[in-house]
Amino acid sequence: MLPLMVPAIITGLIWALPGDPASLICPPSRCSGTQALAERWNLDAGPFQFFVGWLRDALALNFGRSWSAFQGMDVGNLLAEAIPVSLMLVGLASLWIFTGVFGAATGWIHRRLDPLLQTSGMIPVLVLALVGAAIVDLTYGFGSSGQEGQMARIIIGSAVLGLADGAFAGAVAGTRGLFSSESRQRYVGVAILRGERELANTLPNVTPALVGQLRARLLHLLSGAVVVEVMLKINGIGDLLWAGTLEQDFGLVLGTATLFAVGSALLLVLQAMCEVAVALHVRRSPGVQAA
Amino acid sequence: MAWRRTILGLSGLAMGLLGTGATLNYFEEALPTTLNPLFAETMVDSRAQELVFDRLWYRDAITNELQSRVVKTHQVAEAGRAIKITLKEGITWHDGSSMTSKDLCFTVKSMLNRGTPSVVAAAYQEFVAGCETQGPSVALVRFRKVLPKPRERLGFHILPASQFSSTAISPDMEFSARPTGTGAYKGARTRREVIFDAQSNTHHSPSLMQLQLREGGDPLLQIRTLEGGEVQGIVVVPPGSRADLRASDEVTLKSYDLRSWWFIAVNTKNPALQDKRVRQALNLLIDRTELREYTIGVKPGDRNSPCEFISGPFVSVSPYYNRTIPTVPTANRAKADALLKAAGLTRIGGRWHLGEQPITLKIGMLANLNNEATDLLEQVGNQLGDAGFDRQTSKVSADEWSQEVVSGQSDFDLVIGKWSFGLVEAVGDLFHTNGRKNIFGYTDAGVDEFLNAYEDAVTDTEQKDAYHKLHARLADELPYLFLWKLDTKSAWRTEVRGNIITPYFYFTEIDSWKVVEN
Amino acid sequence: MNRRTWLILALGCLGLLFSGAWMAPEHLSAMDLRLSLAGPDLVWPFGADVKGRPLREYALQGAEVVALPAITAGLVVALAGVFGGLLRCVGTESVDATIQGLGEVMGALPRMVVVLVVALVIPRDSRSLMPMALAWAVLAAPGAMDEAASVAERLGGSRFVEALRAHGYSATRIYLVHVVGFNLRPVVVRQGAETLMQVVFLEIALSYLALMEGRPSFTHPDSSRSWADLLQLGYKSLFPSLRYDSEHALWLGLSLLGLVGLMTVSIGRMARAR
Amino acid sequence: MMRAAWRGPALLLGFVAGFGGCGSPKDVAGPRASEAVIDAALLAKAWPVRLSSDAERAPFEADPGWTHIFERRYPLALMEFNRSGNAAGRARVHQELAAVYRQGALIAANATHHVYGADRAPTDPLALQYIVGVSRAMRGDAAAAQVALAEATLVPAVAAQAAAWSTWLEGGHIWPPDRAWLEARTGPMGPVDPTTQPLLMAMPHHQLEERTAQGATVDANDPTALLALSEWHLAAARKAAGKGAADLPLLMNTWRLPVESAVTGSLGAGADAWLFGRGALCPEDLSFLADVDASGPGAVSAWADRSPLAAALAPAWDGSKLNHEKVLDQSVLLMRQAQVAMVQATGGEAGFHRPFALFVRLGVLRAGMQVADKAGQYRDAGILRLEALERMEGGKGSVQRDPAFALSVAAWDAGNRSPLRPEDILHNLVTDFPALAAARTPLEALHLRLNRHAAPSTPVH
Repeated sequence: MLPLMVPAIITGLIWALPGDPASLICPPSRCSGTQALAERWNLDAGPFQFFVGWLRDALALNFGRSWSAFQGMDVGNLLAEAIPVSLMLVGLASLWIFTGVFGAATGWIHRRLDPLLQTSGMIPVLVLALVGAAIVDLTYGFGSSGQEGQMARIIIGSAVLGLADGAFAGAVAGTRGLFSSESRQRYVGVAILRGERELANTLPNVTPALVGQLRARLLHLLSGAVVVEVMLKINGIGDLLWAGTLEQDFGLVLGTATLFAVGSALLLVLQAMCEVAVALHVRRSPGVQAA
Repeated sequence: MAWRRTILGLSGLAMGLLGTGATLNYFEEALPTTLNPLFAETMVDSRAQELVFDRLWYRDAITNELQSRVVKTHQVAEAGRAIKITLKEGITWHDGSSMTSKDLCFTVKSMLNRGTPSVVAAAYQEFVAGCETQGPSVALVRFRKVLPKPRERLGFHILPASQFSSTAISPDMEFSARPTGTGAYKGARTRREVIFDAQSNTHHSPSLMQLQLREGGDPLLQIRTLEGGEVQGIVVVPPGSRADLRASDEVTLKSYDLRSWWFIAVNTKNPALQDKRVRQALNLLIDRTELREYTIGVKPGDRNSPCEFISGPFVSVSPYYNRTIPTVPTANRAKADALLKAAGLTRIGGRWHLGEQPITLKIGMLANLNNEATDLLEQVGNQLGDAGFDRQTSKVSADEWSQEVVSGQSDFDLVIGKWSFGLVEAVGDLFHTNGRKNIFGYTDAGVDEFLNAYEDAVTDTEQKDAYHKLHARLADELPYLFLWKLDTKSAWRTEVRGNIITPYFYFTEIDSWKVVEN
Repeated sequence: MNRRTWLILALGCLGLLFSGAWMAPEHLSAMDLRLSLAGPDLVWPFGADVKGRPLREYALQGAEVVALPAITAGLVVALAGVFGGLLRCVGTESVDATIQGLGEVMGALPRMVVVLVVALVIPRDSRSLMPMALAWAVLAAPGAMDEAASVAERLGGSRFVEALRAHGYSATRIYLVHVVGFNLRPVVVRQGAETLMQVVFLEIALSYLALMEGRPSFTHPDSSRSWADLLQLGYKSLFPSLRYDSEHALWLGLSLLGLVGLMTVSIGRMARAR
Repeated sequence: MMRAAWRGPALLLGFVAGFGGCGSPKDVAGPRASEAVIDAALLAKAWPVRLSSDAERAPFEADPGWTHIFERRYPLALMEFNRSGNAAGRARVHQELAAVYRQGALIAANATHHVYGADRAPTDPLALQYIVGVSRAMRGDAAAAQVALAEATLVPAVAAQAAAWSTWLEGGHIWPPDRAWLEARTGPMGPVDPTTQPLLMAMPHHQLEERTAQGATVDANDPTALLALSEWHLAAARKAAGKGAADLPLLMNTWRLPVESAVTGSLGAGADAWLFGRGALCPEDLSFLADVDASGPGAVSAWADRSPLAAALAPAWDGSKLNHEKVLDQSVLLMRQAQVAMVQATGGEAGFHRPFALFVRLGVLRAGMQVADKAGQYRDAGILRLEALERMEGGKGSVQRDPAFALSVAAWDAGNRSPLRPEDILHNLVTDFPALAAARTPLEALHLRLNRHAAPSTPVH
């Protein structure tokens, strides 16, 4: 439902705002009349027709054009350029999460480090992003918005996203908590007495909770990506959404916000699929080799 | 035509492979809002569009000769009510197709089409009647009246018919971001920059392979980036940074002839500001000398100050400027107080009141002006605050400026801004009751009368007289508090050669620009 | 350090923040170009900005901008946490499910964008951090409720309440003293303190963005300054190539952030379980 | 910068305060070691290099009048020279003022020719043809001048003046007309006394009615007044200079009206008083520039071994064409070479080195401009002309500003029907030279007329 609700709410917003929506596309100081614009954009026949029209086009992957922020540019193209960037940013940042999960599950990250991780995790993403932005701007100067600068921004941004707001620390603590509580279960002790490995026994049972946690953390990264992209001027979806909102470019906001909604919906679906897969796996009650 | 296009394409490719050209990076005040010349709204737009399109006729930046890169011959026809234009052959659009008379007539018809909501086009609709093609390279442009010098009036950019489905052109088309022109460069707007790639053509031979336009941001960072050589130019250098650059051997400051003046527009619909005596008092409460020193860094008595006070809507060198109207360089609190009292305002506890209500002025300023005059908004607020007015100050973003302020929909009481002009200094749009850029919907029969007199004048002296009277009227009525004109300077590194800057349009002579190693 | 020391630290930081907010001038002092970027030795105690105005006023105005909204947001989140914990103790599964669903939706929304929408909806004249802080708190609330609920769960949830009832404790004492006071307190107070800090940093980030993009401030009138102005003025001093002697502004900005961090930690430690 | 200048006496402080005004050490961009553009011995003849030695500079530092000359504050300079009785100084002041007003006359002539001649409108007052006639005469088109003057003789208000000019032109006299004759046209300016300034004619000289129903009033000023002023100052300069008066035709050669013929020759003794603070670096440079005017661009090769400016231009001249971009490079390189030479001469950097060296750069640019003009490279000459103007405004306070040159650029622009830049130049100078308001009137009229026919445009932000 989310992917449908979001554009519907935004459409409502367009009509809720004061003034003629078409004048957002071309203000009176530049345009001597906006009737033709209103007709072309379905803005002349009320919110429902506009919403239906937009949805029909969106299903055909036609997201229309930017109204003001990047006037005339195809929103589909903007999204196509932004998606890989955001994926790279969130992907690189999620490596920190996975490392945390893996390190905590296998015990590679020692418990003694937890206080340190907790404290470092308190640093908000905003602060790290500010520092990162200053470093990139002053290191790359004019080139900071070129390809090289963008790559530097993505790498620094992913580190910021992965470490700040307790993303990494949370992953470690959360995973450790799950495993330790599961390890206290009687069957685990019995299994260990039978010479079986602890992880092989606990993993199938904690996986659903672990996947749930992971989804929440990825969602957190996705949401945090907006801050990082905006502060570090990374050409991702979050930055597009920010620019669109800032300039009331609903042509752009509709596309990007819907994409965000689709992203979080997809994560839910993924989680469900993982849980089903684990359930099937457990039902097959895999044999465990005796030592 | 095909073989010619092939040759041109190959030569363009060769230029790229041989790397004969260089890339020029420069900082602009902002990114252009559009690359479609019909919807230019800022000077940044005009400068960027000059790279992508050819104007039908233009003036040489050095000799001021009226020239055209696209017109082969012309002939006044129909007893001065039309001009027959023969276009040069072999000129191609950036997509490789040939420019023909069809394109010229398409441009004219687009400007005349009411479905094209362009303020720029509206100015041409007043004297252009139509266009008729007479063969692939001949077009007859008709006028509504006899024009003594038709070529000088036809300075519009030519648009490609093939890029549009109808003559109704709107600003939201892809053309605004990735236009096709016949200019020296093909422009493409991206999220954080505009890239201009050189286009080999029969009438353009640019030396620079690519131009990269980016938003400047913090002036200090711009200056240091320029000194560091990471960028070759800054189009507008704030006065405060000029001394540093002037002393540098690596950078050259260049004059950019642009007639810009700064103002504080007054909301005459505000009950407290309706009375012109209150506006006159505000005018006397603004200490321009102090403002100029604190925000632009001009010390009193500086010789050759880049900033000169004005008393009306023209720069002081303009023939339209009425020199009998004095400027108000310093504040006169006593006279201002007398005016405010005469207007019925009362001072209670040091604050001015209208009836029982204390007066609070909402003051706005176009945010990017802060780069040229740092803290101007705050300093104006301080001066009015010291004089006994409560105030709320707020910067205005560029989009809010376009959406609300210029279109007369803002709720400010005072708005600080800047207008820029070229040779033509028509101010009707700013002050006429029906003006398109009448910030607070100001209306005054006397002002309208003088503006109409300017439009209806038979001779240029009558036009001048009308504007002199308008100046006097506005200096008395004060819908604007006129501040100053501020010279514009660009800074380019010395390795950039042949960089002739055309007044107002800037990049008209871009073909001669090149980058060489010092 | 014992909890008393943390309490004193927390109260001290809060006292500084609020007294700063209370003393903040409505407008900055007049410019004095002779004191441009003067250090603390010339303009006591923190030095001056590029126009010779004391940075002390920046610090005070910044405190005024964040103090009340940040504390309010913290309280809202703490109360939400209490509510979540109590609900778990009451043991109403339908409400639990609703809160979880709410959490899902809130989590899916990019916080910064929601905050920005709120910022844009507010009329220019009533521009303040408070609505954004409340929006931030609402977005953070489900997480706090969830965490508090899991604490209550570990406590035994409704079984724990039943047990205490069996001991003859009154409902008020069970819920307010035992559940909230003894068990939920550490987590909800920490959550509240963290939100307080996040709101301060949210303000700094939004103001910094507005400064960088030459836009009007989202969080306060343009006549007053935020702590972001101090950072923006000061960070240039980190780079010698800029030849900009504003390190005193940077130090002041960072010290203020440190103060907020210390306040958060000390509030959290002050409320930790025995 | 102030520290650097400290070594020098008051005059240098004057220079620095005047040209720099930036007040921080980094404002003195130190000289860069660069390859020699011209022979060092040749450059040693240039006044900026010679006068970098304290001993050579002493006479100029002794009289504050020279500080004002350097800053082109003529009334103050004249006052100081009167106080010190410095005749050479007084002669210099009057010679430069003569150049200023001659260029002012040329601006008026060019603008008037275009607005009321070429772009004449049927509604223009007929009496304006008198001004057009005088303007055309100054521009060197006697025949066209006579046509306009003939029309003007039909208007009583200007008939006598028009007839007088017409008769003088018919007489085949050598330009310029005699000062007394000019004063008879414009009114008395007082006896020629080098210690004083002339009386000015009230403006506007004429107020004429347009031939329309409304009959708007057109202000018109007679360029004759500016030519008369120039001649008065020239006479004062002759009187003050004594034997040095023989140098005046050569010094005025650059500033002559198109109708006046070029002169050649060389400066006599005491040339420094004429050259100090000028783009011509030594007497040979003046002779070279005069030779360019008289015999054409080939003079570059002929003078390359004697004139520093010719030597600097030689690499840019291929015998038929001047490479203007090379000239731009040479101007910078020679300036740097001069700075290095000055450091060697004084044993260290001083605040006055850069403003002195800027004259070297201006000299090369202006000489290049003159050569390009003579070589028929009108546009290239324009590029060099505008570059020289731009560089002249170098330091804050513009001590390098040379009003006569700035006005010559304005006159050139007016000749090109371009009013914006000339308006700015005149606006900056008219407070120092009130009589130049006479040139402003036709320039503004040209602006109004061009504006009326220009492509429409709207205000933008």
